[in-house]
Amino acid sequence: MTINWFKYASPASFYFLAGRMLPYFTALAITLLIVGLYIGFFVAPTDFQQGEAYRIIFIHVPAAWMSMFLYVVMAFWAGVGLAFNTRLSSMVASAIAPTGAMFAFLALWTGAWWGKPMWGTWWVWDARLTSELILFFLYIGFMSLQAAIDDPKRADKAGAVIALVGVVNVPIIYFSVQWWNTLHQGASVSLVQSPKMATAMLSGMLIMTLAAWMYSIVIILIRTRLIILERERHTAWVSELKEGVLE
Amino acid sequence: MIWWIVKRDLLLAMRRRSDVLTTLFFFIIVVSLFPLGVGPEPSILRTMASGVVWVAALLASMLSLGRMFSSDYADGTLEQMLLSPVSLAALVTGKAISHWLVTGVPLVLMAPVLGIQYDLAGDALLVLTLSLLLGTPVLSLIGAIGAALTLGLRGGGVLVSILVLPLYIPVLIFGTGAVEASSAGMEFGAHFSILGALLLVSIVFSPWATAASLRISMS
Amino acid sequence: MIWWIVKRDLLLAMRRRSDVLTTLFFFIIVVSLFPLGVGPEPSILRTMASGVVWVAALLASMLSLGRMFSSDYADGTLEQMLLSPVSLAALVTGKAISHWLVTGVPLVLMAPVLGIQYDLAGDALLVLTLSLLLGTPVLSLIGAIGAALTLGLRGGGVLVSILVLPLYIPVLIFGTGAVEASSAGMEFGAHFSILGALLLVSIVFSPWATAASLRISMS
Amino acid sequence: MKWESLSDFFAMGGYGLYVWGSYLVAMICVIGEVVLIRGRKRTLYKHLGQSRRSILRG
Amino acid sequence: MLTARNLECIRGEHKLFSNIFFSVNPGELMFVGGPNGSGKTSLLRLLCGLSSPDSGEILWNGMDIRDLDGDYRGMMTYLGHLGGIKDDLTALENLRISCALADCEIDENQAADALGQIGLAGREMLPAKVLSQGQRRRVALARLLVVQTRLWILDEPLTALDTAAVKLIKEILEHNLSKGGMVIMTTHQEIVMTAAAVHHLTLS
Amino acid sequence: MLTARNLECIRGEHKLFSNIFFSVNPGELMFVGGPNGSGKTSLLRLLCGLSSPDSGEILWNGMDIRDLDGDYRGMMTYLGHLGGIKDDLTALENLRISCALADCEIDENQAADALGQIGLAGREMLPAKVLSQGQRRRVALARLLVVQTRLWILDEPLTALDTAAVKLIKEILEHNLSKGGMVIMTTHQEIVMTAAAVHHLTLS
Ligand code: HEM
Ligand SMILES: Nc1ncnc2c1ncn2[C@@H]1O[C@H](COP(=O)(O)OP(=O)(O)OP(=O)(O)O)[C@@H](O)[C@H]1O
Ligand SMILES: Nc1ncnc2c1ncn2[C@@H]1O[C@H](COP(=O)(O)OP(=O)(O)OP(=O)(O)O)[C@@H](O)[C@H]1O
Ligand SMILES: [Mg+2]
Ligand SMILES: [Mg+2]
Repeated sequence: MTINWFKYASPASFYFLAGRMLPYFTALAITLLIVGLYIGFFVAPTDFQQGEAYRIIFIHVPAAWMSMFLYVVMAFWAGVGLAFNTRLSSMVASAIAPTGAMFAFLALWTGAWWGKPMWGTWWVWDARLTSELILFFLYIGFMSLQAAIDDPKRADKAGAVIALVGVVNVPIIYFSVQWWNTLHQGASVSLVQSPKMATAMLSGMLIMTLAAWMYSIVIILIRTRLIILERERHTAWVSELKEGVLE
Repeated sequence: MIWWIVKRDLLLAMRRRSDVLTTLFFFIIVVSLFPLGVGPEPSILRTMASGVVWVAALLASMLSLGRMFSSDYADGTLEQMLLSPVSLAALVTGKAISHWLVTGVPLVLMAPVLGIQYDLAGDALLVLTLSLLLGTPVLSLIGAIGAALTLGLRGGGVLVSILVLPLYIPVLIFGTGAVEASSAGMEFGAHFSILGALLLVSIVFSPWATAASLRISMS
Repeated sequence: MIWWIVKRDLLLAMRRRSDVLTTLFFFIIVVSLFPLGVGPEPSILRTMASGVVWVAALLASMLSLGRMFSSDYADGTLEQMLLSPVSLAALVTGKAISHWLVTGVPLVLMAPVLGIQYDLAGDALLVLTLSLLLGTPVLSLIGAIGAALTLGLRGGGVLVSILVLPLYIPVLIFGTGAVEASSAGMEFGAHFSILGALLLVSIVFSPWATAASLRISMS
Repeated sequence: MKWESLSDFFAMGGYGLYVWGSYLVAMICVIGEVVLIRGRKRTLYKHLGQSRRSILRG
Repeated sequence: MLTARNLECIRGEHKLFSNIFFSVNPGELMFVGGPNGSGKTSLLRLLCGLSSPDSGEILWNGMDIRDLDGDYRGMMTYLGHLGGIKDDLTALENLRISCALADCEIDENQAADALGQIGLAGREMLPAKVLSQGQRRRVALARLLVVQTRLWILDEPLTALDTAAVKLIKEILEHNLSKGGMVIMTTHQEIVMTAAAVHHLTLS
Repeated sequence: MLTARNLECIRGEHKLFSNIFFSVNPGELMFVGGPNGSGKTSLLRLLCGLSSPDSGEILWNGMDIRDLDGDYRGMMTYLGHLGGIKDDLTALENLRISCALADCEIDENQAADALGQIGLAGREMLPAKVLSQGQRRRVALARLLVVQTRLWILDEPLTALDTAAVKLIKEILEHNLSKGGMVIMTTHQEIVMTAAAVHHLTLS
């Protein structure tokens, strides 16, 4: 069976396709979340170094990973939108940004609340922490720029330029910060790694990561659908939709 | 009338919700830049903290001064303000108040979080925040004079900083002084009294001076 | 053609001689404010020196970004640039060069003097100046992209800082890194190579990205 | 069951504040995002409804 | 009554004009004419107090306008080349705020009425930056429909307007004149208006 | 030859115009008319490539102007509402630089000549900010005297000009037309010009 991908590249078909996919992803996200949390709180053993505090890992690591992954995805779709003038991909990019920023914030927040009991401080200027902070700023920059532009076409393109420039910079930032840090006498504290992670911990973390992923897909699909409606509200198909039920 | 001006400026700020946020993020980013420049040593950072936060607040407040009158000037609204039968000093007070609401208040609210990045203790955080609360309105009021004087001059954005930064220095010194005194376990009430006095003086004199400067710039 | 643009922008800067001076004064004032905020301890100041000078250079360069295109935009010159048969990337390179000449070069020249205020040794001073010489053009080139993207947006001045400051960070880190390595008696050549590489990359990509951004902003 | 009691669960071996502080904020973020999207949807639908009414009127 | 006595205006090394005498009584209209750069705008700015004459005096009912200060400004409306229109505000907000500045607050309905009258019905909620040149001008001119001032000083009010709008403005000015208002205006376009008296002041 | 086929322009929720077809041949003039806000400026900006039509195409000698890019822009001069005049530069510098931007460098004497012809003799060295509205406009228009382009797209070139200047501009345009140039312009003022053919496009 061949699928006509171009069909789904039109906002209208995507709108309906996404609508049909949503329930499955939602169910998946909720299931994974429950399973992940169950493993995290009731199966995974106590860490012999960090005690129960390590349980923050089940949101911290998924959030940190998602924040980085989503930025690349966002830049990719924004770039596709810029290069091929496909409206849908730009809309997806704009839909990703808030969720990515939310995860970046969560990684920062949970990291800080983990750092306080483990390192005795909310924050250190460590390479990983610093580059996560900068990633958060890049998200904020992307969103502020798009928010400041009224014309959606211009907002898409301008956002794409800054997302692409940012994605080039992320590795540069990451390595520069890492190097900057090692030049000093080693930071007074460093990431405490449990020597060998118990399988329950690892699987909990991975399942929570999958849950975060599914959650991102759900939210991004919903947001993309909203953006599609907002932007296409004068087209015939939205008017038809309006006559029926707004589902 | 003051109310109309405040309302209008807030409306303008809200029209771009990002406006308020951006000043705030500027502040956050500047404060976060310093550790990158200076290095991650916590003990050094702690000594710098109040200085960096205060200097960043100064800069954030100063940078937005440009916007205070320039767009009103460019599109002729200011001309109309000068021609308005209402007292110019009142109009100007309105502008200073809205400037503070849009730029100062968010900084005050954000300061504790940034202090944590520099590993400040709870007490010092509180004093830092209070000193900003007393000091930032002074920045807006003094800044208004500078903004009015440099109106329509090319390079005004930088010129204004030369004019106002020297005037900001007392605020900076007493603001950071309070924090340092409290970190050192000393009495910081005197610093606060002086900040309060600066605030009163600027509330009384700045609208008048700003109105005069505006008239000079526009004639 | 690049030459015409550079000439014109320098002429404009010279028409207001204060323009060049003001960026410089801003830089000087920011650098001099810190000792006021942080206190006069020489050893602490020495550790901070390169960080403070570099952050001040970043801010000074960034603050003048607003002027890069906005006046050309407001009076319609930019429209004419877009309509010019000459390649827009060339025009934009001209603008970035003149921005660097007006804001970057004075900072580079001034840096040694300010370093002395912070009690830096001769070697470190030299490295500081060289790092600025390599780094400031990168700031102008990257900044041009931000300036082009935020053209005509309200609150553009602050918006541009949110966009470009995160991108400036590698320059800041390697710039200050070089100075600190040299103070610590270590090899700093690698830092310079990386700054050079950043410069090359931005020379190649920035005009293109800036031109694209201008077309986006103007359409 | 690895927890002795509910209060034991909430204490998290003395790290309750930090663990729950993290999870609570995570929850707020997720709920916040959902609520924001709901709000956006509602305003959009209101807008759409309005424009349909204005078409009917006009 | 607005009276000018022996006005002189020097800009750089050019004497733009000197020995200007005139007076404008209630119901009267004065056209200020002359080629580009002859000093029309400069004269109007003197008359409304935005700058001061190099010699001579400007009297409102016999009193110097500089002494009257706020009282004079409460009596007068000036519209210059620049409209005082904010790009980011909607037409409606622009009008309400510019009226509030002139100390004549109006509510949304009044503002919408005025905009409708001046031909901007349906555009009230658009931000000024997307309006066309002529529409921006209309937003600025809409103020004339709501202010209660007697003396109007208008610098090229008709630029960028289409013929329908020119006609409309003409009617608005004539209405003000018929109520005993005074109008001083410049324009490069020919326009005929009825007034108690029409003065022509030509600078050269 | 400039040809527009089936142009459509949508701004916000308004369709400004659609189904616009025309072509302008060498020596021909086209007036774009219509009330305020009817889309004249928007149309001219499409024609010079500053924005893109929502549908339809614009051809220069049969080729899409977007494909021609720099080649088309080298052939065309656009003057909009904004003059591109820098307040801080003198009239002379302004003219020289705006010409250089259009890739047609001129020296001081040529620039001074052009300014003299357009009625700014003696003001060449004044910074633009002290010039009157009409004088600034003249500085912008002086470019037409020196550029070598064939297609001129002018948005209300006559605003703020006095009658002498209007006549002058008319002659400049007619001279270009007689050489086989093309002119597309908007104006709210009545003006009669001779050309190989005069088209009127009225938007509404
Ligand atoms: C504000 C503070 C923190 C931030 C911004 C932060 C950021 C990050 C980021 C970006 C990652 C993903 C990095 C990668 O996979 O390469 C990560 C992973 C991780 N973080 Fe944090 N972190 C913070 C605090 C902490 C603390 C306090 C701990 C533990 C004591 C911690 C433990 C971990 C662990 C175990 C991983 C997973 C590493 C792996 O398996 O790759 N983090 N964090
Ligand atoms: N500093 C100066 N040096 C020399 N001339 C000056 C200076 N400032 C202004 N001028 C001249 O003063 C005149 C100002 O004219 P003004 O703006 O009043 O003219 P206007 O009659 O309104 O013209 P327009 O019809 O073009 O609007 C101009 O001719 C200008 O060149
Ligand atoms: N975002 C938008 N939403 C709604 N309407 C818009 C938007 N942008 C532009 N418009 C409308 O498009 C039109 C643009 O007109 P344009 O500037 O082309 O007019 P014009 O014919 O040049 O008028 P004028 O004679 O006043 O110069 C205006 O009517 C304006 O209100
Ligand atoms: Mg004039
Ligand atoms: Mg127009």
